[in-house]
Amino acid sequence: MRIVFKTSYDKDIDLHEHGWSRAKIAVLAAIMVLLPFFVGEYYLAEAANTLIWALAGMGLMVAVGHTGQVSLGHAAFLAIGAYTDSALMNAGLPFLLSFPIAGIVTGIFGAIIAIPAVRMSGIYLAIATLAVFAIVEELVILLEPITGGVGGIMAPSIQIFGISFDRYGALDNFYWLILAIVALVTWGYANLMRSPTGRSFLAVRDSEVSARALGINVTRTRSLAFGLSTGVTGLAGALMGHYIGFYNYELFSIFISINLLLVVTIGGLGFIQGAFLGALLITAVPQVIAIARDGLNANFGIDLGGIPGLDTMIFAVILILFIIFEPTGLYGRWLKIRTWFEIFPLARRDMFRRQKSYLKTERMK
Amino acid sequence: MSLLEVKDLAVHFGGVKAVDGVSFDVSPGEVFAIIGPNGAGKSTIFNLISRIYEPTRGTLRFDGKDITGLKAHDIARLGIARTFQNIELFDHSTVLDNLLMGRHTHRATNFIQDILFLPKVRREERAHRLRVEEVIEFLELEAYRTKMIAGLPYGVRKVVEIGRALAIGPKLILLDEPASGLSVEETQDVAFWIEDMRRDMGLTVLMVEHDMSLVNQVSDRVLAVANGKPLAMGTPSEVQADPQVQAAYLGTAVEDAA
Amino acid sequence: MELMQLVIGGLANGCIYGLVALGFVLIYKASEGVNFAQGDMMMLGAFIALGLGNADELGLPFGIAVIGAMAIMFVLSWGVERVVVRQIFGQPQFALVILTIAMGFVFRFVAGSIWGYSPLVLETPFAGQNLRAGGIVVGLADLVTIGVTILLTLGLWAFFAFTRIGLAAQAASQNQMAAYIVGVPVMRVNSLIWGLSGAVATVAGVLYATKGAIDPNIGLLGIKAFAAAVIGGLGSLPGALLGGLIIGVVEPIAGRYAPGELAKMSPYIIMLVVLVARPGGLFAQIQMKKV
Amino acid sequence: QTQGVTDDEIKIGGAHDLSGIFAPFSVPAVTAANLVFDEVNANGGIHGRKINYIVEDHGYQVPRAAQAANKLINRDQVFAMLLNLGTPHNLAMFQLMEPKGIPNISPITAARQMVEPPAPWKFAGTSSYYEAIKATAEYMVAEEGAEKFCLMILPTDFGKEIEAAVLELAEAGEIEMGAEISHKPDESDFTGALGKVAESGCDTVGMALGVSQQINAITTARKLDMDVKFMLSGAGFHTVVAKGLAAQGVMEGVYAGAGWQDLEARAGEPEVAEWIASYKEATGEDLPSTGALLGHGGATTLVRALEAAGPDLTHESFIAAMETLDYDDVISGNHVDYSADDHVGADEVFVSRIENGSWTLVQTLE
Amino acid sequence: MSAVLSVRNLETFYGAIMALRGVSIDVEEGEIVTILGANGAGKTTLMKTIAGLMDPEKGQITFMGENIAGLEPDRVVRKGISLVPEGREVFPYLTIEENLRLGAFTRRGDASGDLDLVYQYFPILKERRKQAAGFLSGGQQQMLAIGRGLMSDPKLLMLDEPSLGLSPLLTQEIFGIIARLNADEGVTMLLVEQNAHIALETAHRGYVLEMGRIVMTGPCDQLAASDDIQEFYLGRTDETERGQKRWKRRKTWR
Ligand SMILES: Nc1ncnc2c1ncn2[C@@H]1O[C@H](COP(=O)(O)OP(=O)(O)OP(=O)(O)O)[C@@H](O)[C@H]1O
Ligand SMILES: Nc1ncnc2c1ncn2[C@@H]1O[C@H](COP(=O)(O)OP(=O)(O)OP(=O)(O)O)[C@@H](O)[C@H]1O
Ligand SMILES: [Mg+2]
Ligand SMILES: [Mg+2]
Repeated sequence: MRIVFKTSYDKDIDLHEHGWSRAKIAVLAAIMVLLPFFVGEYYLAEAANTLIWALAGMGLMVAVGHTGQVSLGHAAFLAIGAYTDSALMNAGLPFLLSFPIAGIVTGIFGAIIAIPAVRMSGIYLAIATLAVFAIVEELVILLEPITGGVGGIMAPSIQIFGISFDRYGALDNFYWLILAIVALVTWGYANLMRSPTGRSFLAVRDSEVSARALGINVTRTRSLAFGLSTGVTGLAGALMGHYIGFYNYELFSIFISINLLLVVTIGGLGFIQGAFLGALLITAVPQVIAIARDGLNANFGIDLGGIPGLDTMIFAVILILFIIFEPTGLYGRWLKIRTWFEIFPLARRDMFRRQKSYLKTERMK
Repeated sequence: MSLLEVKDLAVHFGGVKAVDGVSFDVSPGEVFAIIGPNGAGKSTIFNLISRIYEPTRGTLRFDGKDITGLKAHDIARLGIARTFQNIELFDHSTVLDNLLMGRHTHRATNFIQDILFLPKVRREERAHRLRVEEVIEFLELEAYRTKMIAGLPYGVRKVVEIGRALAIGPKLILLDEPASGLSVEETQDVAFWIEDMRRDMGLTVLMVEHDMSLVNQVSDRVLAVANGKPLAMGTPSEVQADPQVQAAYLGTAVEDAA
Repeated sequence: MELMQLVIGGLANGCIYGLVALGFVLIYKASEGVNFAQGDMMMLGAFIALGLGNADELGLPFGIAVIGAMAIMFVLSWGVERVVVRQIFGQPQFALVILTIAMGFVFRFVAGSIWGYSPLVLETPFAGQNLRAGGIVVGLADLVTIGVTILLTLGLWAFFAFTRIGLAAQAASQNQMAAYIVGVPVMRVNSLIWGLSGAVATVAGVLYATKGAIDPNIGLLGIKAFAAAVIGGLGSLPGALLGGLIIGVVEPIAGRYAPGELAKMSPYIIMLVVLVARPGGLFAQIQMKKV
Repeated sequence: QTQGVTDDEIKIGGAHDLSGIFAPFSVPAVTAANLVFDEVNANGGIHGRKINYIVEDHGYQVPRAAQAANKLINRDQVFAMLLNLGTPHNLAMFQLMEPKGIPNISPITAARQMVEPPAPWKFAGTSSYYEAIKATAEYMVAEEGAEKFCLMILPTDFGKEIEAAVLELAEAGEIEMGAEISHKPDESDFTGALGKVAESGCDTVGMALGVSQQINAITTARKLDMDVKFMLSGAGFHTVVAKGLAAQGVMEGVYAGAGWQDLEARAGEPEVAEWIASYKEATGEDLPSTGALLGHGGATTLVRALEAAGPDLTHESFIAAMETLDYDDVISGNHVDYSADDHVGADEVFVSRIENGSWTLVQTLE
Repeated sequence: MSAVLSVRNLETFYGAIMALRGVSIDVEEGEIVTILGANGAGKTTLMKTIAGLMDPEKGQITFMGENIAGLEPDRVVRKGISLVPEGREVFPYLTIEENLRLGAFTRRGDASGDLDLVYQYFPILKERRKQAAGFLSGGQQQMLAIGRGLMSDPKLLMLDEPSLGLSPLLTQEIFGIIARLNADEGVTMLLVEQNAHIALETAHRGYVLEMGRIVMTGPCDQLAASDDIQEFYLGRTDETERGQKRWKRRKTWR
């Protein structure tokens, strides 16, 4: 059992409560940085992919997890980020400029959309964003000179100061680039959540009336949150474009929006860590299933490859079992496991048994 | 000069005249109580002052300024804080965070500074914490500092809500039934807190309350309303002596309760 | 005249959206949850009807096949609630969203495994039968669709407005705990509503199948139907139908008169406009919280 | 040693849509391909090597296709890819295939990018939609007196290919262009679009919609008594289109152009009958669908090329062997021949028309 | 007399938090029993556990000789227990009349007589019967919750802070109704109330619950006479100035 003595307010304000958790992050970061030296191309590319999804997940998390704005349209913002970045690079801008600009453009677009949408909540907002998605999809097809229309475009190769960061030419560098971006965004996100802005997001999520009574401008806060959310998603979109290399509007389908929603909810709504765990789940589990299926075939001669859709079905069943087992998400489960170990000898076996719980209408905020 | 001036305030919801021509003034440093039967329009008056409802007619002036045209989120900045009858806390945050959210009007950093967590943000955070700790100490909430609201008993939540309003650092605080659901002992604490707010913090208090012993104990003046209309105004004892008030509101309990 | 033709076709199509939307509303009204597998339940219902009715399958008469499919889907959906959905009772609504998205995959797999992934045509007695009146052609299937939709909407509306269980279901959606303490068996009511929505989905699926072929992915229609339900005001049955009809009618009219891509965008533009103007949908129930 | 080749095994990969909207193509294709491989493996494999076909499902999502390619190429180290579905999906996967020269055999997309710009490792099974439609449209001009074309298409690769073909004819002055209408995959009412068609006075509609949408649209046109002909691509050259509402006869006179022939008319041929029987045994389906034809064709090509490449199997020897292939595919009813400067297997285009609820071949164009 | 409700060694948890630590109480036929306790003592938890809204970890709950621990809440209602919950849990989008009719959900016969009775108790509810309950004032919602509880014609009525937010006049009326129902119709009651004065006046017997444990029990007049009760629940009238209350007296049962 660990007891933390807090001797100054800084202890609460700091990102890490104690040296131990700081050390854990440092070890994790070191492993991530050194990864290219240990694993082959397959795993490295998957790691890069997972990081991109985590980035997009963090984007959506700001909206869904922290301000309670459900979006079914985040694929549209991925698209805007990707196309803006590519267009700017094709226009001659270096990645170091085009990338942040892509994020800002997407963010501003999102923030503007959020203003008329401010009075919507929950499902209504989700459908409004779905409509935005459908419209953006058409626009992408229409803006053929920039987007390549239906045919699609090739993502330009990334060069920074003459060094190649190309996904297919220099995977190591590309991976490190993504890692650095993700680390930076994570740090900024964590900062946000320990500052007044982050608190105002939570306030708007839990009770709009109270937030107003405390002087929080709900419209502005929600619009800011949505703008930040879409901005980060736009960054992820730009990276996804570079990662895939060639894409058209079909890359950014409604399924991507749904997958992102899975990332944040399965990961754990309202936790930054949740975005990472969720991304890991959505990218790694299907691969694990596929590898396990190959293994069955190779070792036992059980060939399941011939059953169409089985992989997807198994993935769906895992999701179902998971959500039944832990409706609060992966991170919630992790917290419980951690608590159990922290208070180890004192833990009761059924300490985390769910007490019956009941829902009330959420139509009134 | 009065701090809050309410003139001929009215609001109608469809056929229901929830508030119908109420006027009163609250002087600085005063504890002013509104009493009245259930559904008399007391909470609605609060909602009008905090600009959640649009008045059908009438004006509201605070500190000499007309606030009738302001938005709900502008009210806190002027120095008006409130609590809610049904408790409206941020359920998925800790007590500490709830109180810190009360400091929103005092924030001096923008979101970019927040994201970068510049030293200024840290300085500001420390200052907010200091203020909030004072509130925590005042309301004796130390034991609950890092507890989630969702798991707290009713009485504690009521107190946290008062704390959140105090964290705003207001001039005027509106308390909607601060003692409902509290035991006698806890009600006593509330009485002391109101006294201290007025005496030590220089606050003006506008309160809706059904517990007449608390009203008697702390308030300078009382307004009784019924059916959205004013019934009587004066010192607690004057108002309680009013036969209309007795009939509509107090019943025969006046003697036992006091 | 042409406009009339467009409107009638649109109404029939909108009725199908409306029917799927009814399923969403049913479950929403009983639990405020959104069943993202509703479209897939429609698909499954259509396939079961096909399995019972088509000549090269069981070959039962059409009416019996449809009723049988409704019954099977009722039991199936009811069972799904009992076995799966119930496990997350009282958990945040998001859990249901994820759960039903995943269930959709399973339903598609089941249908694909049984009936294959290639499109199949459901044999119906109305196929190719058209009625003509004053230059307007109306498919018999369209008429049946409109009629059935009106009947079902009325029936379900009456169920919620006048029956004890209907009222109890609404109560349960607004406050599960309070519903329990007045003695509403909330979970059992939920199962029943799920069963009903399975049966309604079957009707929608059968009527949808009259328009073309079905394959395990037709459930995608559910997304648009869901949007229709939402712009109608998710808690309202007539609203769902109206939402469906709006989308249904806008589509062909925009397809006819709006230029190019605008035609494709128009249902979504209408959705946005409706939601901006009425953030709780057309038949919004009270939104503001009384404090 | 070339990747994916051991003494007793050849690993082949494929990224398909086994659970998404294009499952109607991928699923039968994979089934048919596996039937071919099962038979080959049962007979001892090719030069002693068994074929291990590793099948991935991308559900028509590009990111999952990229993941599948990463797994197949970098982890499983497959020798070649077979029957990959989807244009953007294929193009995304090309990025990994190109540096390693992984052969891409008979992808299920008839986009021209599958062989253009030319590369040694790119092989297409049949002619592109573009060529098929162009030939079909020319046929319709010549034989059916088609003068004015309208288009009803999805904004996908096959929609665009059809558009390009028809537009090219229009530019050449052979036909006139009417309304061009773009649709969404979830549309289910075409009255409005058909109104546009009627207004612009087209006599022929080139159509590239989902299978069920096509049935729906054509039925609606018949209901409205519109006198127009419909021309579909290979994606619409599907048994269900002919059979579906056969009883009502509404589908009569619908044309389709594709790089293979419909099976039904040839079901009597012994080899075809045998295949249909074995397919039925495996799947329970009476008539293999379009996807099955493509899958069977692609797998056969692969097997033949592997045989021709000899025991010393490398990418070079394989590609060289591919370029020598020249045979009649009895099942698809087409002639397959590759060469160094022709990486399209079957170059013919078969124009078929629905008659009495069956596709009937009306012309074969080279 | 026989115990209608008897609770033995009840333990209830919220996840890791133990809210009830072995509570045993008895409620006899025809009696009004009140439970006093400070904030967070576990009164609401006890009520909810009896009603089946929460699962006890250990212990028995016997109602009319039947064990009802762990039963689904709707079954408990059918057995004749009705709960008026803390904090006015009404159905906000349903009309007042619908709310009340739902109160009689488990009853077979005609409940319109009781509906009239509730309207007679709370005329304002009748006036507003076609309005959505969500817009009622706090006190009006409380009336509605109580009215709904009465509609089920229970054998045992559990009231969790019924006077919450009610005007003094209505508080008296409510307790008048409680006493009358008990006397005339023999309804057994379990009552949690912060207004200890009126609770002790109305009830026959009382328990004191602290930190999830029963620390004191007895007939109400005896309880009312106890120093601790006077100090903590009745509020001695002589100590109203803060100066005199800088220190707190410790409860002797701790
Ligand atoms: N938003 C609203 N829509 C409709 N009616 C409303 C609304 N807000 C308040 N009312 C009505 O106005 C009247 C006054 O309500 P209010 O909440 O102000 O009463 P109150 O005096 O605070 O009563 P209580 O002591 O019970 O809290 C009530 O009859 C209520 O139904
Ligand atoms: N949802 C919850 N999660 C965790 N702990 C809870 C939860 N609800 C209540 N508790 C804890 O259980 C204990 C008992 O709470 P309960 O609500 O039963 O008290 P009470 O006696 O009814 O108090 P009050 O007088 O405020 O209504 C409290 O200490 C509280 O902190
Ligand atoms: Mg009030
Ligand atoms: Mg309580």
